[in-house]
Amino acid sequence: MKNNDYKKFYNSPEDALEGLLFDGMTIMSGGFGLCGLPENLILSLRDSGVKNLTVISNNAGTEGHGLGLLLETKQISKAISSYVGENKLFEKQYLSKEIELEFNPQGTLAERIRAGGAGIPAFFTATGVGTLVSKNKEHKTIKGKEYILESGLISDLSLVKAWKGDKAGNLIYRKTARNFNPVMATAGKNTVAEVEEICEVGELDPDQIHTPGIYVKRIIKGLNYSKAIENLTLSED
Amino acid sequence: MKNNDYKKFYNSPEDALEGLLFDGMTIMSGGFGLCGLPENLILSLRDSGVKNLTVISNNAGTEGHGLGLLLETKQISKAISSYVGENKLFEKQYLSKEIELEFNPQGTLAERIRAGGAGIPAFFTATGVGTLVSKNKEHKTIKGKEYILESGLISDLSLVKAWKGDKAGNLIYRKTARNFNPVMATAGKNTVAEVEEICEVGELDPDQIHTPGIYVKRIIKGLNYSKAIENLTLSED
Amino acid sequence: MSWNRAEMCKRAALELKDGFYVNLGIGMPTLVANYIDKQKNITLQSENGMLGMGPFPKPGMQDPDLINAGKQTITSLPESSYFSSADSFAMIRGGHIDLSILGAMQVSKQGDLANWMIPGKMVKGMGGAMDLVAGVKKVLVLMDHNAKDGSPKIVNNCDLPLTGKKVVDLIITNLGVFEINQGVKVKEIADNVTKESLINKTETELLF
Amino acid sequence: MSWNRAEMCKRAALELKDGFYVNLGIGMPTLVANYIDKQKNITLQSENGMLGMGPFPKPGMQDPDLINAGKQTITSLPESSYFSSADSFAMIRGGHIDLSILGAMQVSKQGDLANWMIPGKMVKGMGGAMDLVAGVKKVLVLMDHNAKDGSPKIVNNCDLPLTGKKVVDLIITNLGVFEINQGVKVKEIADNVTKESLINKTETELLF
Repeated sequence: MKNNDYKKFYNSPEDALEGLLFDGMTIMSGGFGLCGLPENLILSLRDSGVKNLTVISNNAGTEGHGLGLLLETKQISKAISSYVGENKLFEKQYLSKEIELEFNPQGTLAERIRAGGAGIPAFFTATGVGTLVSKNKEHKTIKGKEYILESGLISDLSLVKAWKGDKAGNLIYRKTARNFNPVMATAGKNTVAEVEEICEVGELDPDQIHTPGIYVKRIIKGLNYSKAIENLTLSED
Repeated sequence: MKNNDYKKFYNSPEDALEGLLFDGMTIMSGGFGLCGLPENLILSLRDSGVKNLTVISNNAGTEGHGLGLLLETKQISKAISSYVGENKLFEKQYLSKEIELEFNPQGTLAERIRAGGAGIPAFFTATGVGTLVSKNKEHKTIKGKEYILESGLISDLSLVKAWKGDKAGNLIYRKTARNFNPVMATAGKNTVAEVEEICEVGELDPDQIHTPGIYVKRIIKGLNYSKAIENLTLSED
Repeated sequence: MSWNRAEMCKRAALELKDGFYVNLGIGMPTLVANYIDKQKNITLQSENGMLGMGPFPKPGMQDPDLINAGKQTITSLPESSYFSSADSFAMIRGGHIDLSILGAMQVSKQGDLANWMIPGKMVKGMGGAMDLVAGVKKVLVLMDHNAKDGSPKIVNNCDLPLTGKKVVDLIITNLGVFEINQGVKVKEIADNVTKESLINKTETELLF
Repeated sequence: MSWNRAEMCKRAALELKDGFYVNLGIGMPTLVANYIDKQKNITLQSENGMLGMGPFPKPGMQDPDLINAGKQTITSLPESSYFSSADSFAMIRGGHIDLSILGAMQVSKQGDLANWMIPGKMVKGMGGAMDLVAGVKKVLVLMDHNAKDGSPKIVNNCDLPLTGKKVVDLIITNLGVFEINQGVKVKEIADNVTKESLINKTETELLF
């Protein structure tokens, strides 16, 4: 039989990030709001002290959660996001020009990341035509409709969170905690994943794997998930 | 509770294609080789007598299987494929100019279909640069590398085959029979699916659905799958 | 007199046809879900990666892995499916969603929409709004007819930065229903609202 | 004397490094799988939508839903995963596959590859070859040094239509191993092959 040691399983987030960090790097971080965040890896990223980061993430976390942790330590110098409404600290650092901000429409952001991972340097989309987003971008009329050219995005390091993963790096996500994680996994020069349940190779159904192991360089079992709820809304019945 | 009758489940392939066919239309047909073919729908398409079809499919079937059936009846006037090597009848009709043929690199074909379904009219790719494929296509140098512009593809009707499906149109594929089926499902103005097992709504795990029901207009349970093997290869041990 | 929020949502819900796949924006549009006719088969999409969105959970049944685009806890339904953000916006951009209902700051007579930023104020981001208006088959704006200071929100030209150009199909306000079709056409007027007051409260010309 | 097919495949297998994800083309490249060092962790990709391709099935164990890109029946392994053709070529185009081994009709000194059509003959199609050579990190050509009529296949310029331009990194033939690096550099010569005969059988200049 073939050698099945993928050398991808690490014992701690610190070990998993070892050698992959440098000042000024670009990091993608999965999650939507506080849902599906790589909590352990973000904590470890904070503790590493790496700085001057460009962070690509749909949101900027909240105070005390997600990327909010890296704002407190002023490790982020630029953010590429679609919505940062829930973070006062972000607002403060933005207004004081400590942070540069690039807003992308959420679907354009997701597709730019997908394109980056798929080797597509640029694609046309109707999203943002006639708005500030289209400024300085190439326009093209195709079959009578106007589009703008958007570029693919890649990262030096992508941090993703899945529900289950095996030691070959295969990942399965749960419910809406999937969100940006699978595309970010494809778009990292290196991708590190954290999972709630680590499995032996062969335990996952190959038809159900959302992220094939090829995209995951290192994997850890995450601990102590806070899984904070940003907006608890209950039925009144 | 909400109304859960999606009105998508049809009793036969004939019923499922009723009203969706017209001469000169463009049809996408899933499958790779003879694997994952919408066998029942192709038979019904043949029997409908609709003609002058443009067919987008990775391969052209073999004699007696897949799109080979539509070649016998001369219903296809143009094919967009990546490889048609296994079909002598195709060769004959091509050489006698009865069929027009457009070859696409397999990955470009898959991505053009994905783009069509995703509302992306065109994208840049390095595939085919410096080859016949790049002829008359827009070239662009991005970060020092040359790319060509490829357009999105959509169909009037996509025929796909899945393993399991529910009456809301949600689909799950099996092993490598998945291939082109999921992207073609997204790129049809109408998509009809056939499945080996039809389920009631709620029987499929929502984390494991490959094609969400929104992409499937009609669904049938297929019968008498031949599932021919094109190249039976066995281990010698 | 005019329609209250419940009446506005009820009127908007009538635009949801049997078999529709619908995306409801954050805020008042989310409330439209409460008024959907149970005889109709309507599937709600949430752009963070879900089709078949169910109601808010009962106390204790919330799941942090299951939220909508407004980050609210929600539930699933038997027909639900989950997918990535890229797949979700492929669905939106590809024109597979029948209807999107969004709020607005301004809508122009050409159907231009402004709903994401006010110059000089902190910008929170456009989220998925630009993708929705560019991709969804039909865009319905649900908003108060006038801003808090009384200024009209249906205007000749938006002076706020746009979310999309020529994207709005229908507007429902507390004063009526308006179709964008070579100008702003009045389809319905709310109870006890006069034609004259409607004209006074609208910047652009209304076609009756 | 020169290497036979088994020896060529064995030599090619040495290029598969521990941890590599590899795509093997149809024909002789497929046979390289038989010579992979079991001490190494190598994962084979099949472009029709599979990672972790296993050996051919034992009689009676074939599954029509499980084939490779050559339409041969295959098996899965514990680490296998399946995905769509679009996702498969996203993986290939995105540069995630470490090595692809392909056959060839001609390779030029610049690394241009011709392996999909002969003008005047029926064209079967390029399949996934153009995508593989454009996307995979390293491209290895495995072919006979000369065509059946004796004509050289390592040439100054390909006269057959190209599959890709400047895409080949390494060539393994029955006569040796050649690196494309500002010309064709001889890395190894097969047993009992003379430098002179190698030069005679190659159109382009060889760098020793």
